Amino acid sequence: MILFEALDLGLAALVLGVATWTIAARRVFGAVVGYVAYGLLLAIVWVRLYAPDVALTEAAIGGGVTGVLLISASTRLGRLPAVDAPPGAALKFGAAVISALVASVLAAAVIYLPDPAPSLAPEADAHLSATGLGNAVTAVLIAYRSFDTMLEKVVLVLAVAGVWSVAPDRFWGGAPAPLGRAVPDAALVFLARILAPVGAVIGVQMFWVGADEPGGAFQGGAILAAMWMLVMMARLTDPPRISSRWLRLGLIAGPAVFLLLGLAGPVMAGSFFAFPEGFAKPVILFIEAFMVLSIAVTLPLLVLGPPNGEAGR
Amino acid sequence: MSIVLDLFTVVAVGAGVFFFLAGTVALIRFPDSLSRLHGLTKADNLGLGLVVLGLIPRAASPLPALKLIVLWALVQLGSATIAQMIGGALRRREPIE
Amino acid sequence: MSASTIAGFVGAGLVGLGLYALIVNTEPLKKLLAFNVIGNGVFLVFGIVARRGAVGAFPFDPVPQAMVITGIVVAFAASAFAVALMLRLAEESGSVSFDPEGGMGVDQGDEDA
Amino acid sequence: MTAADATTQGGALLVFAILLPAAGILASLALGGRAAERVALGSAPIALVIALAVLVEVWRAGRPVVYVIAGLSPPLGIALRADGISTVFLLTSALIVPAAGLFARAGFATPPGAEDSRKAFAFWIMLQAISAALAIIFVSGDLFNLYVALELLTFAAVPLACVEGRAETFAAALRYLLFALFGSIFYLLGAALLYGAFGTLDIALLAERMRPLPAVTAAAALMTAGLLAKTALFPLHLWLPPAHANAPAPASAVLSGLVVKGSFFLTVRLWFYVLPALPAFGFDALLGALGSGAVVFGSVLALRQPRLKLLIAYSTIAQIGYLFLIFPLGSGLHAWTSDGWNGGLMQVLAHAFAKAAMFLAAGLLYESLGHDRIAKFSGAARVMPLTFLTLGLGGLSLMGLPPSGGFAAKWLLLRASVASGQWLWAIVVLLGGLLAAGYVYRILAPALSSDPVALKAPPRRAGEAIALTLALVAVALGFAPDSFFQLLNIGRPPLATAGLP
Repeated sequence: MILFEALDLGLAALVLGVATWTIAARRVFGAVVGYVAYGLLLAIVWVRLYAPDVALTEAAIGGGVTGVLLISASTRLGRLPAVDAPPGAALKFGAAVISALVASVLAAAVIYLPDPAPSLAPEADAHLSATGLGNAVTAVLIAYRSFDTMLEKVVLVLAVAGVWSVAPDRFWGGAPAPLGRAVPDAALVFLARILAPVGAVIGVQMFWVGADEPGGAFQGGAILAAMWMLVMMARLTDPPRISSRWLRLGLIAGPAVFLLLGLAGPVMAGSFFAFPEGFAKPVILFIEAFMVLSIAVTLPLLVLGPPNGEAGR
Repeated sequence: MSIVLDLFTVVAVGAGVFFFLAGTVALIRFPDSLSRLHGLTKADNLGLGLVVLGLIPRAASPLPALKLIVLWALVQLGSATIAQMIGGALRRREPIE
Repeated sequence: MSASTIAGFVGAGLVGLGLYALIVNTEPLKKLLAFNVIGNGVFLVFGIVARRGAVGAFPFDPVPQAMVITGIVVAFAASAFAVALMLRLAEESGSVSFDPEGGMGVDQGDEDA
Repeated sequence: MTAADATTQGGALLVFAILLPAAGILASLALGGRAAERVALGSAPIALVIALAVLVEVWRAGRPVVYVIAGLSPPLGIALRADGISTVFLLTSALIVPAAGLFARAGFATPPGAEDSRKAFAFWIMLQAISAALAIIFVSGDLFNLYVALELLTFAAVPLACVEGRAETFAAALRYLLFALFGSIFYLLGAALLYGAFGTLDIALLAERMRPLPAVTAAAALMTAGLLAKTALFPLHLWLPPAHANAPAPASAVLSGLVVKGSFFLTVRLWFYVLPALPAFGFDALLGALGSGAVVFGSVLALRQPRLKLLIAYSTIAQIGYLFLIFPLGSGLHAWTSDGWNGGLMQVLAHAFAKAAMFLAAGLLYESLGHDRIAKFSGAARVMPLTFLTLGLGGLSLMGLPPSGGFAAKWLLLRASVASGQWLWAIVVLLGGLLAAGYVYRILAPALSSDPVALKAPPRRAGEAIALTLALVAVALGFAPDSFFQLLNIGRPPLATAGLP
């Protein structure tokens, strides 16, 4: 136990240390690289908190996909001059006081949370058999709080629309700029050829086992997304035109299927977003399959950014 | 039998951790990027191989053991590619994308 | 100290660090990093709440964990939109400033802000 | 409160109110800009009918309408609840969004021959997303579900602020986005603490289980700070003027009239519905003081703006300030409490209509004159009488002169502050009215001169009619009957006491 405690303390110090380094780093690129490493460390913290589903999500999305997004942004923004004046000592002092205050109030609030803690774990488990699932986290996402998840998928596709909406008018309908350089590294091309099919299998498998074990639509979709981005980085394929009908259908498939089956709830099971008794699991997996597709399409589109006319040059 | 296996795990994982440590020392202490890369990749690959080897006897059934081996192969593939790319970038003296 | 108490300090520390960086940094991408660090701290608080909800055979309360998964995905979408805005702003103006009245060379009127 | 956990008659309407615009977003995304316009405008009458039906249902039942999603009661599931204020706000949104949409048809149509264009795609999708987000905010009973709605609102509002695609709109949008993200993440942090303390995020259950704990005080402070940043309450208002003033007129109308009210609505939900049993340590007075600061600061800056849209944007900061007087004046179990409550909510409604009308009028002026510099308005009122009538009627409500919704609101707030002996708020209300008179006079006075004016284009009659209608609604609110205020009080917690010792 002492060993675990020491490990937890060391991990905590490491996470806070890397976070501080990220924030203090002078160059943006360095800060971003620090942030990616920090995302992986956080995934370990999640494992220690008995949250394997979150750990997978954090590693794939928080560390991985966000990392690609921020690194490509920093290489494109890094050379621009900063125009805003650096903050004065008074502002820095004020910010330090406020931040320290917020952190200590928060730490105190967490430590003095009531004991024994309230929990929905037994209740979530009691309803688990009705869903046919074995993973309670997946059950919360897709069944108990399905309304949240459906709306959150709408938020995601709306974010894509938001990203596209900042495009210059003349490039509307075209493709976003390719990821990576014009002549990719031969090693990267090799990696993409080998890894992409393997990764695709792993992504689908992660969604499939997510019904009963750690994993699920988000994590599986994120891995598929990463594979698509890898293939684009190796220039084996280029970003799609945003006017493509197929692309748009793939984008909305997840939330649309979710919404329609939610609307069919009263017919199937007597209430919106309810699943038919004894037949819940196939319906859930059907919805999740479309969600995997939509997540795999959405995440790379968010990284690619708006169409900018560089494609085909 | 189980004591032998336990001992094997302890030795193999311990050796693996040692090589990881060595790789990290190389990353921090070596003078230029190429030798850092060299030290890191060599030592870490060996370290990971030893850790995976040590963990295989702990697997309850063949499937998790197989997963460990697949994991090892994937990491090898990834690190080899990245090392190659970093090396290429260093030779071109370009900032790494 | 249990893992969740330690994680509580980490979460609080990350929120504090991120808040400081959000106020003090002028570079937009660093502000975005700061926002993400705050977000990680917030998610950790959810994680601690989930872990504290361990009852009997259940090692965690799944409800807050599911909320974190939703939160991580939304935070990523927010980052992506912010990056798209920054890149477009840089293209249009040659610099990235938070001050809509300054440094743009566009006649905005002489308002006070 | 357990009775609130069962689906009531008409509960399904709440699901439809949310899913209609949500489905609209998805369909528009798949089909492109031209279809998006049709979907947005075509679904608006349906949304209006749903909002009216919810209102009738709540009025008839005399208590909140509830829908338990998937039949799974909170705490494990999510319940939607519409009370009096939900219905009135839902109806307000169902009126102002289509008004802005109809006004925008001229500027955001897809060019002939094309199926899709950037501006049309962005505008019509974001407009529907604002409807969806506000519908959730007004009827959801779950704090995490409301977080998702807040993010939906952010992702809809920020692109609207920069839909013109100029550098300064991107800068304004970026600042807006960062404030909004800061706001949501602090809101979420508070929600995490509340879940940790009580094991639920359902508003009714939280109110039942509420007791003073360190985590609750921290959560209240964090969530309030986050929501204030999103509502642009002084001193967290910095993002609002550039974002609202640089957006196209119909977008500004929705952003200023409705979007900032979404986070204000949640602040009210938090303090009056979730936390009424929490000793507030002067939180209500602090919010009132910040609101007062906003009234004075916003009005003074509005007086100094050279451009009409900026003036209107700063006036929004001032008028938001009044809303926060609801916390000191609308809480407790006093004879004056209901005056404060009714006044604060009436101010939300009056400002929503008046401000939307004024931003649309400013847009018309910009179209016809080619600028919105107040100093060069000389004589414009003679050639665009309806537009200036709109500005005048909207201004009437901002000043709080009878007859107008603004007058009703400020009169009620004034009465509450006098009855409660909290004179400071009364002074603020009066001073704010005086300053508002000053900036409205600044707009109208030069325009009424008889100087000759050259118009670039004659004003759009349809646009003028829409703006004027909204201004007339703001005026008509001043004649709201007693039953209207009874409606506002349906489902209001018996102990709406943000400051009870």
